[in-house]
Amino acid sequence: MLFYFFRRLGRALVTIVGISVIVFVVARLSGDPTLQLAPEDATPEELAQIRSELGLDKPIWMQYVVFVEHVAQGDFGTSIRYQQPALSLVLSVLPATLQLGLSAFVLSTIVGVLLGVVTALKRDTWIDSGLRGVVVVGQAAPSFWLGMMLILLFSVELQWLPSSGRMSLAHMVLPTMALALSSVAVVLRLTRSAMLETMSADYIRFLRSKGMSKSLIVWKHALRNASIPVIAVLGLQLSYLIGGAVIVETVFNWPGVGRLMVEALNARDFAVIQAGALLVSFFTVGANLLVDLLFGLVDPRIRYE
Amino acid sequence: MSKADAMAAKVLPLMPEPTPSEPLVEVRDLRIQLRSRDGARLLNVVNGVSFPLHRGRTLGIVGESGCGKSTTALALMGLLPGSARVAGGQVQFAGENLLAKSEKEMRELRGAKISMIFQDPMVALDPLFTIGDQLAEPLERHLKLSGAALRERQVSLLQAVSIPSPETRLGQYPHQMSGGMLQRVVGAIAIACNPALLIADEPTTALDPTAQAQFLDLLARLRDTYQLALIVVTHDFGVTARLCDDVLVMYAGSVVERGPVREIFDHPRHPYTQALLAAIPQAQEDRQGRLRTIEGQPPDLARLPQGCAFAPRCPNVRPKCHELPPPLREMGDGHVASCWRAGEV
Amino acid sequence: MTGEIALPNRGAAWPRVVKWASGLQRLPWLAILMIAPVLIFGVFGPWIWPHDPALIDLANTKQPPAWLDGGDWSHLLGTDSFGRDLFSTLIDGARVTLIVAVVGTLGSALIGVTIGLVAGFYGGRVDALLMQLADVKMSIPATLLIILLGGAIGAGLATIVISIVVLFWASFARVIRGQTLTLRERGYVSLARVANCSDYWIITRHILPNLLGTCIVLITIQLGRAIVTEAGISFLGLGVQPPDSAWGLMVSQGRTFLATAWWIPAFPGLAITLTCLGSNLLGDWLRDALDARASLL
Amino acid sequence: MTAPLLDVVRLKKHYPLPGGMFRRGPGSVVHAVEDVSFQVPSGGTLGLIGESGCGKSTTAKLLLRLEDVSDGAIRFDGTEVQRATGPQLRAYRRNVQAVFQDPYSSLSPRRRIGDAIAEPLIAAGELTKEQISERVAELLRVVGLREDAANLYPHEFSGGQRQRIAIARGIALRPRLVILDEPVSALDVSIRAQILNLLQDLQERYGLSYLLISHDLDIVSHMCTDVVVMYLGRVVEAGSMKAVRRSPQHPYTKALFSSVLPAHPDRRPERIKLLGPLPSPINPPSGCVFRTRCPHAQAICAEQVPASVDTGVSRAACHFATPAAVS
Repeated sequence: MLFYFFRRLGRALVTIVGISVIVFVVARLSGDPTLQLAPEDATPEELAQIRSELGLDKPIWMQYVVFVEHVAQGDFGTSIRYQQPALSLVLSVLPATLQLGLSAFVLSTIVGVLLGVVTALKRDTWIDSGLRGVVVVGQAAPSFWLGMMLILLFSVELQWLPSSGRMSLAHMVLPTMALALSSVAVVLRLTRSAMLETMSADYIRFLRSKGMSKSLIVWKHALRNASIPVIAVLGLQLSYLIGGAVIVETVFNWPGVGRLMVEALNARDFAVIQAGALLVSFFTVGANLLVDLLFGLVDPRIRYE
Repeated sequence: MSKADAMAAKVLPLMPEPTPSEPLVEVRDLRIQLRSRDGARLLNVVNGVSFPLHRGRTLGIVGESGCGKSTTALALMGLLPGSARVAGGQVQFAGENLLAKSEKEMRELRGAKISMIFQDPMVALDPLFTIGDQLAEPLERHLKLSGAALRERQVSLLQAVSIPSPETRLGQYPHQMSGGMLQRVVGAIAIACNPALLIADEPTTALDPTAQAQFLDLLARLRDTYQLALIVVTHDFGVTARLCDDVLVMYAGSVVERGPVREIFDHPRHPYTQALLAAIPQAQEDRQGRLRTIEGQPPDLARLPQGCAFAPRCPNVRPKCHELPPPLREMGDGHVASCWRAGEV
Repeated sequence: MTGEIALPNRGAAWPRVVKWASGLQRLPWLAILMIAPVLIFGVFGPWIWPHDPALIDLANTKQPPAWLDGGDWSHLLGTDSFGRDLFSTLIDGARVTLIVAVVGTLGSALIGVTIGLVAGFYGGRVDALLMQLADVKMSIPATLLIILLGGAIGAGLATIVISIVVLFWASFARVIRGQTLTLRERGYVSLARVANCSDYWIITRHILPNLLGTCIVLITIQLGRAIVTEAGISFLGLGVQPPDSAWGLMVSQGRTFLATAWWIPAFPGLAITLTCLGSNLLGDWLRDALDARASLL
Repeated sequence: MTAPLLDVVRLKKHYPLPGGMFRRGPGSVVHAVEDVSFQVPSGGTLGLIGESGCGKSTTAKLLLRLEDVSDGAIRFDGTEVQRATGPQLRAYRRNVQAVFQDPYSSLSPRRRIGDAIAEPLIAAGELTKEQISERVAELLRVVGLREDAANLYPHEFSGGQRQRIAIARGIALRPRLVILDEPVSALDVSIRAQILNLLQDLQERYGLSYLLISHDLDIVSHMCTDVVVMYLGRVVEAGSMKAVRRSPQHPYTKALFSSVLPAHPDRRPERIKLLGPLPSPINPPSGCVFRTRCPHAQAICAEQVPASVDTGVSRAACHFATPAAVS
């Protein structure tokens, strides 16, 4: 287990390095930041001055090393727009995004797994086809449009729930729903097919030949086995939901990383974009590592690897 | 009697000797239909199987893939797949017809009075639970054991199937054990509640030769110790020679021949049985000729001929064979065969 | 030598027409019905639209759909804030949507399948490197990657296509790699090696034909996802710019009117949903159909 | 005595254990094949027997050059081929073909039977199209199928028929050696005999040599002139089939043959029981690898690797095998 964990940790570190390279390279693709910083009437000498201050006159790999050094010290650059360290800007809104993303994650996992089991057990009945029908529509709809339609129904027409801001628990309901629905669909479909597969496994037949009750077979044995492929995609789902949160935030005026980044994008405030992308990605990698540990807890074959 | 036997006999008290005249199991004219994959047709996968079985005796059901031998076994357990249904017949077990029982009643019997062992031990156990967990399940459910009594029984069961250091093994997972060892664990689970009938479906096909021989020895020992009625489903006549008292040969869903094992080996009456026996390369003899073969292909249940199902491949076929399916006829000494020419040989 | 063995019966000869008709009945009509509009609109838009989509009519802004009070049948789905016919702009927007989805998906399929095939077939370090790259990609949330790319190369059609390729290649690569790994272990691949066949021969004759079904299913499903992704990119303002039109952009622009003229964002979103739904259903149907065939093989 | 067709000398295959940058220390290798030597006589059939995990299938892969050899030599007709590449490897593979266990995996589901059989002929590039299709038709006839089978797809055939097709393909190039890896294990009893007979017919007709890998002692006894018994990656006994079966010398061989199922209920043999579980090929026991399960193991067995001794019956790697009296 320890061996397995360290191997996963190693992989996660490599992934983090990979992310930093990609973010660095893409940010450099965006062109010369000197022009943005310099006054419009700057002379070539002044430009060169700024450039060497920023380290842009060094070879690209040196720039990367400098970039990593800074990031390691918590220096993600300064926002041109707010004249503040990008890190503190992102950190101030990160909890809001994580709150939205994680609550959608928990909701979609629980609902998806439960409905997946139900549809598998009631295979080919109207419950099965009905639930899958609803969910398949949910999967196809873009989350931001879904969010708008929820606002239209619950805020504009019925006036049950608030449509924007982050003041109370009620504010969370609509954005969480808009975000979670497509993920519910993925988890449901996966759980359903995994359940169907495990229910036809030989060990299930052997359990039946031992006279075990159906509920014990389903909830103790089948579900636990079916959870393995589901756990395998949870990391991906989390990454997807955190990313999705960024868009849904815009619809609900949710004060999170997404809104910050869209504003930064419009203002071409690269330090903020870079910091946001890096921090959220690091968080995803960390969450994936936790999922890997969960794997080890469920599956003894991994524990004893 | 080995040490393991003595140990097992201590924990599992012997059932009272059954009255020898009454068979424990009596299957009468069992018929099973299977919906074809496109759902359009019903195939007769088991076509009138009958046999009696006493406690302490072993019946071998022999045939090639698709002959209906495994389906027959599953029907006895009440574990037919959803696409199959019993179309007729009776399965009398200790005086009751199992086919008339509800799923709930069957659940009380399964694992307690009737148990089953499946082909591949590597996939018969849930990979996520320890051997101990899976061995405890039937004990908790049927015998309501717990605590120290449960533990003691678990250990003695593993000893009964000759698994060394049982205490350690109880805490291990299936992937930590070899196939032969796992099949013995499966055997321990099957006999956990002291059943009267044990059905083994190709129990050694997935095992290596030495593990296979060991497991067959074990089955024979368990049968003798607990006076089990044992049904062994197999494609291999060697298994029946090693283990069985009676043999039932199936072809295309029907019984072609049934009788005491020596009768079947020494005087096979049905040409299919004869050919199967002759097609086995015999390690014991020194023979460098060609093997006898059965020409043609295995039968297609959806396109069975009108008469004898074996007629298209039979070396001594007669016109009559193509017209009417032959009935099972008594050949003496409990030996029956379904061949129009069985009396001639 | 043994005698000749009879060959299998190839099944009763059904009259061709009956077979054709029963095959037709089993097609996924619902899915086809959902996808057909985007294809027809995208290709034949200018011949179909009832009004010029760019025609501004400030006298008739925010006119509701025909079946509501104040609606009128000349504007089936109503008009937008500039009085443009919503149905016509929807038809116009289908073109961009279609181009982007098809080019983006095919591009990512080409790259992803190649990478997956190479990684799965050759294994070893190449495989480890490529799969690590896929891992890195999967760890960066999609929206952030889009924003990064959009920030780097600016808004526009190219951004959408590049984003879709960057986002989608890894899912192709993973699935294809997994299948290639299994196919590589098949007996016929080993036998082909023993028969002195080249890698090129083995890949083209043994691996690719067996991957074709998976590729078709994946492309169909990803096509729907590409349309939703396009909508997201346009929604962030990184897609096509007005006066060009795309469905995602229409939803984004209509957001302001959610309370006053809900149909402006609702219908483009519905179009996106239906198209994506159609491609999902078609993909599922194809998978089942190919699975059924595979189980026969 | 004529030179053997295939001469395998101290063949080794070690697999490193999988692991990333946190690989456990050196020495973590699976000893899949260790010092395996044997010869396939020209025109004869050598049986390679042993239980799962004994390395017999890995040996087949090494001989077919599907896996790289870690050490040792493979000599085919006097030429070393264990590292051959390019034209040398092509020439070797022209003479050595294979038939595998699973007839469902041996044929690509999307290629016609004719194409599958023609594949080795096309790759050899010696025949014209017409010649190839003629040869395919002839091969189909030879294995007992109709010529028009060439236009059908694999799913239209049963397992036994597919194995016939696999055999036709295996002999398409008129190889001198065919490696048969469990060729009938997946087949029903009645079909098994058909295929075994076909293999024997073809051997006589074309003067083929076979290397037959099987766990089924009945089949090996029936088919083979010579036998090699493997255990945990090593050869424990090798000799002529008849002699080894009549009086096996190595305790493992004895146990193996005593586990053969009886051919008649009155002939239930005296069984020799093995102790304990099969050891791991990662940390094989010191000295004799069989000692942990051997009923006769002594102190010396843990200390020294037993040399292969000529017992007069066979060559057995056991400290207690009695050498043949020098005549």
